Amino acid sequence: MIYFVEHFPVLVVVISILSAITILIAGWIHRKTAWFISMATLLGQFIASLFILRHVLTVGTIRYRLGGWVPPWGIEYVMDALNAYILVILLFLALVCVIYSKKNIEHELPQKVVSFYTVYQLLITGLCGITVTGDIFNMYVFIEITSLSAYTLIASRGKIALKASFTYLVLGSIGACFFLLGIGFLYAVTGSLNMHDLSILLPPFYKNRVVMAGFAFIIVGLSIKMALFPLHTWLPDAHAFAPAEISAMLSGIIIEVSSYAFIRVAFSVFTVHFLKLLPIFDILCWVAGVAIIAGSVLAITQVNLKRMLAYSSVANMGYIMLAVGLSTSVMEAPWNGLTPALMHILNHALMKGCLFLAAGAFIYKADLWLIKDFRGLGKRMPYTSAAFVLAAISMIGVPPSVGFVSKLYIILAAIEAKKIIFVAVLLLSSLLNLVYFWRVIETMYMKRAEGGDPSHSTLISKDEAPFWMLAPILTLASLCIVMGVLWLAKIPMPILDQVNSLFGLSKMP
Amino acid sequence: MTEIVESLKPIFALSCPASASVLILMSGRWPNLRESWTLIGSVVQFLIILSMAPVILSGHKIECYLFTIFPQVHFGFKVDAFGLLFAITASSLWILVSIYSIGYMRSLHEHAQTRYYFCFALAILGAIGVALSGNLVTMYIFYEILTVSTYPLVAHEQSPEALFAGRKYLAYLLTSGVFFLAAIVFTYSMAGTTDFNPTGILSSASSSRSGLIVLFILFILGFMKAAYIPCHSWLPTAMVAPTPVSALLHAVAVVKAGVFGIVRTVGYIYGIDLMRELGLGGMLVSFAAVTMIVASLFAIAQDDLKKRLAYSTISQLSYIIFGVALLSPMGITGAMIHIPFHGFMKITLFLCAGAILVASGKKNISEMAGIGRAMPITMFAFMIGALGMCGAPPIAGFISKWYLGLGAIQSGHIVFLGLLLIASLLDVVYFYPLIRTAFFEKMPEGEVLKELEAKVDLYPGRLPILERERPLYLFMLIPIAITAAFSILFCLFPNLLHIYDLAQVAIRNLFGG
Amino acid sequence: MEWFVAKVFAKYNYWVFIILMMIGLYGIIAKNNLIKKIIGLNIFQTAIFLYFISLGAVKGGTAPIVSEEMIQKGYVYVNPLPHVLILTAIVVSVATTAVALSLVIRMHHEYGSIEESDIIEKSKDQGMT
Amino acid sequence: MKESEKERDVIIETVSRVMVPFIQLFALYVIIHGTGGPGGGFQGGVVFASAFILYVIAFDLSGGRGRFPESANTLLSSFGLYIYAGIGLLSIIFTSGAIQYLNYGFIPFTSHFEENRALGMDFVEMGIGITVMAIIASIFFDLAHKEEKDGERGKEESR
Repeated sequence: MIYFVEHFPVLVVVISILSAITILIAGWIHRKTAWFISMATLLGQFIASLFILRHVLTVGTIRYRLGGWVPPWGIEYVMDALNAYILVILLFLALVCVIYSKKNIEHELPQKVVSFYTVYQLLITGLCGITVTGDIFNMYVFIEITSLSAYTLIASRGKIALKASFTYLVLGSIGACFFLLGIGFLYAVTGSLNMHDLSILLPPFYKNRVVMAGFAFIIVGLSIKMALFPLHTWLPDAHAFAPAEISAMLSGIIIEVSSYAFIRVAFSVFTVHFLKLLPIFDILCWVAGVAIIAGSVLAITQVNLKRMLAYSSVANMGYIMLAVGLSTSVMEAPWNGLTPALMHILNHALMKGCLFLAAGAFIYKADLWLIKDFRGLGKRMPYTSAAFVLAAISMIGVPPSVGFVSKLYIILAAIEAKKIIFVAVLLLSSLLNLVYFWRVIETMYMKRAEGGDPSHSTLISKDEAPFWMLAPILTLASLCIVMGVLWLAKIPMPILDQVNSLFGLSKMP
Repeated sequence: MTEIVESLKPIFALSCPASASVLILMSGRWPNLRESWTLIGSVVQFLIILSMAPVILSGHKIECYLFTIFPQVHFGFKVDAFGLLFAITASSLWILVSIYSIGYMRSLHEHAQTRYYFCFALAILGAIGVALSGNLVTMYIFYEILTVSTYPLVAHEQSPEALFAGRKYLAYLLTSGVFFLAAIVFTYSMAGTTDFNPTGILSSASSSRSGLIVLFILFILGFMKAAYIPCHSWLPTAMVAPTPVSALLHAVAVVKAGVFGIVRTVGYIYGIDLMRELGLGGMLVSFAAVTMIVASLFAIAQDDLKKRLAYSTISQLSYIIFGVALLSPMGITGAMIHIPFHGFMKITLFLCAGAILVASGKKNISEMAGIGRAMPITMFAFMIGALGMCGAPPIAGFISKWYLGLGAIQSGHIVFLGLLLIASLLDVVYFYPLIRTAFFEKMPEGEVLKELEAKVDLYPGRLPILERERPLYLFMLIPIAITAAFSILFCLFPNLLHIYDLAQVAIRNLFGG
Repeated sequence: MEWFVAKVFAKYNYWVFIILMMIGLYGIIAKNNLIKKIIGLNIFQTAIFLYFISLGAVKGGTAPIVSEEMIQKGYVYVNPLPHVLILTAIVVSVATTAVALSLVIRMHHEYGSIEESDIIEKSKDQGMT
Repeated sequence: MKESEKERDVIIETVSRVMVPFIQLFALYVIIHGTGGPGGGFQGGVVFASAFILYVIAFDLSGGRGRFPESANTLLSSFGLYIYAGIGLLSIIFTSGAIQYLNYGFIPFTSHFEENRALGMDFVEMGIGITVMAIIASIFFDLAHKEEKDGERGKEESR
């Protein structure tokens, strides 16, 4: 007897792809149906993901054998605490973005509403697929589905976005090919593609050069996908010129799901023992440290808000990877193992999602792209600006916001790992964050309108974004604070503890 | 015997400004309602905080823990005598400044008043939170709330100058916040806890001597809000803020939060014994002495009244650091009671400066000739405050300086007493010219204050008295009178508002006797 | 010499795959023409496919259609799994190429050129960067 | 060039006309045999689509487009996916309660478990074949048509 919930991992993928084609057909009949179908699907998926999470926490890991084939031969979907957690985050942000896009897409891509939602659902299919699968080749396929949908979505605005999309396509394909090559090396050694099976077969070959090369290829491939610093060059343009909700998804989910893929491969296929064999994670820490500083510095130099946020994403991937890099050497609860990394994945999704959606609202209402044009925006769009400020001070790390919590945890982890230099890096980066975010806040609220004095600014009439855009922005902004308090109170911690014990990253009692 | 009393009062006290801020934001369209929320919030908060005093005075502590952040680190509040002392100071002055703000903001027709009151309430939330928090992490959270919420107040005017001041303010204080965070994290990794404990939580066993000294420097850098000398320049720049902001935040809440933090670090993180052992007291005391004297010298050179007061604040804050760094019971008593006493005196001075600005539009001391006759009550209060700063009896400043002097003797270094006296002398040097200009110089012939231009004929042969002219000034005069009165009363009855007793309880905890 | 034969010639499939891969990478990096970049990308992908296929090869192996009779006769057959994987990978590659080509067509429509340098030059006029 | 385009090449046309049905038949063969031997939905679909492409190249672009319009294309690709995903959903419905996941054998096409399973696979292969055929043709048409008519659709990719 199995629980019906155990069908959900495959259902979230199937429903999404079905809704994609349903949107295509229904969109012919009436354009407006596209949004309803998309939202209803995502709502269903989100609820399903919550059920999965509950099931995983209470009953245990779900192993779903597609077609009834036994694992080493058949494809297997595995849901444990790690991917159930990621799935919830991803579907939540996807839902928020789709609510937001009701008005925004009508405005930004009036001719392409139906195809937008179709491809959007394909994107969700790919993302869900990456998270649920327990087969490494299957993961490659889903990564490519995600990327292909992302390329088209980024390109949808035309003009300069086409170039951005093309760059992403070329680099993304190279990354995917590296990943595939890495899989090929592992397959050549073990003859298996199932992650669980690989983790059993690999240990005797840990010193094998082919395995090491395979791991290196996988790291580099996924680093391109998640825009780790020296490989980030596709990211700023892609983020800047995509429609707002796609920027939010790219920054908040797509690159983070790639980092999930990395964590999954590093800890589920290879294990902690392999990672401790080589100084891989030490190198990763250094690369991440450079990413944090370089991303922040580059963000300071930007004049375009969305590009600035994009560089900030580069820095934040640095945070996540730094936390991953520290994970094997930190055992002391509660900042042991992957806790800070997974925490920051959620936190970054919330903060960056809010920031990009707010930036999109500025573009929607006033076609404002450049930071210097934001004068008086605090009066003009008070709620959106307030949300932006909340998320921005979160990024800076003002307590008790989410950004503060993840920064605190990463710092404590770095101290325990005796890598004091990264404490300095993190603290410096919060100052750099301050520099580039405060510039925006100051322009929005404090700078006078040109030639006017502050009393003139009362003349700026309120011109707020429509409800369907405002609601998601405010939800995310308030979650930036609420989640911060919840983290401090350690309410979601059981999930992460389970992840850590799964990978042997917590102290044995 | 100390006994822990569980009580939700700290939460209630904090929820007053929190809910006031929300209500203010919601009632931005009705100014009267908005400002009454501020008043109600401040009064209720003051009463709640005052009601905690008897428990503390009987030697108990009030605790209230909400949840655990890390092992041994809780988000929660632990009220002890010293914290309560600061809380009483800040909350009592909030009431007065709220009343004053109404008069000030309305007479100047300032813009964005809702934002002003909102951020003001949030800043008070931060200050009271700092005072009541039971460990470093909780304190840090409120400390940062205080920093960020004050920014809109400093940059309130939104002129390029104000924006620059705001930027400088944030750059200094958030940088220091980063140092503070680093210090907290290292403390936690050394001591395994961040709770304040009268015997200190660090010991020479926790780390090497140099490690502890570096950590102490991190802490000091973290409390840049205390505006000690090389890192002081944000405070005079921040004087572009509206006067009530300068009064409450930059004479009481913000800067005192920094000093409060230093006292906490010295007394409750390192502990007196460890401080002595490491020789950090001597280092800190000389540091404070330099600030005391150099800041006074700077003050002499200022013509802008508020800036002069700002430098005076810098100097006076170092009295507190000085007193603590003496590591003697009397010195620390002096330091602790100087927090409320200086708060009341300095706020009187700032409020007077604001009143002068509102009434006559004058900012610079050189323009204030004869203003004492035009605004007698205001300038009388100002004189009380200034005399108090110099340490003349019967004003509060005398008492704290008395104890500081005793502390200097108790610590066995007479040279410190000399430094204290020199600094007091300098206080006289920079306050005297002001009083002379205000009272004994005549207003230049033919100059009529702008506000009274129309009415000058009503009082033939007499100098116009500005204070009579507009009812709104009453909102400003009453707080000024109250703070001035308190400045005197504190000298006569140091135990008013339980201040002296609380300091005594705190000393007994610290020195275990 | 024997060493050379054993290490280099005997593993010629790997050499071919590496050389092809490098040719593809060179095309992607060095070519200015976007279509040539796509061709480079395709060569790059094909090199990896070739590697996978050569993994499954068995000397003298037949097609992997298994029947009792043939096993009894001692036939060996190639490993079919890499083929299946590569079939999927080819699908992905086709889709990628299709998207890339359509992007290039749109860019040609927009900028009137498929030379990367021209496009960058023209997109600078649009500002925003 | 234009001359030769307009001029019809008899040999090519005739050969294509003869070849197209055979190619299509072969495609069907490949699709149906996907379960038990080499081949399958994707390969068959591509072969099927290549028949269209041959036809279009041999005769005329617009003529080919007319016989296989975009609406039909979309409908067919969706239809294929519906079959593909529908079989999966059916098996989930029928397996609920059993110990196995997503096994086609539980769908009651016939009374035999193994037959059900084979039939399920065949249906899936057919679904894939239809979708792939439609999508490949669509990609071809879209890329070929872009210059003339900048259609806004035609980039949804599916595997």
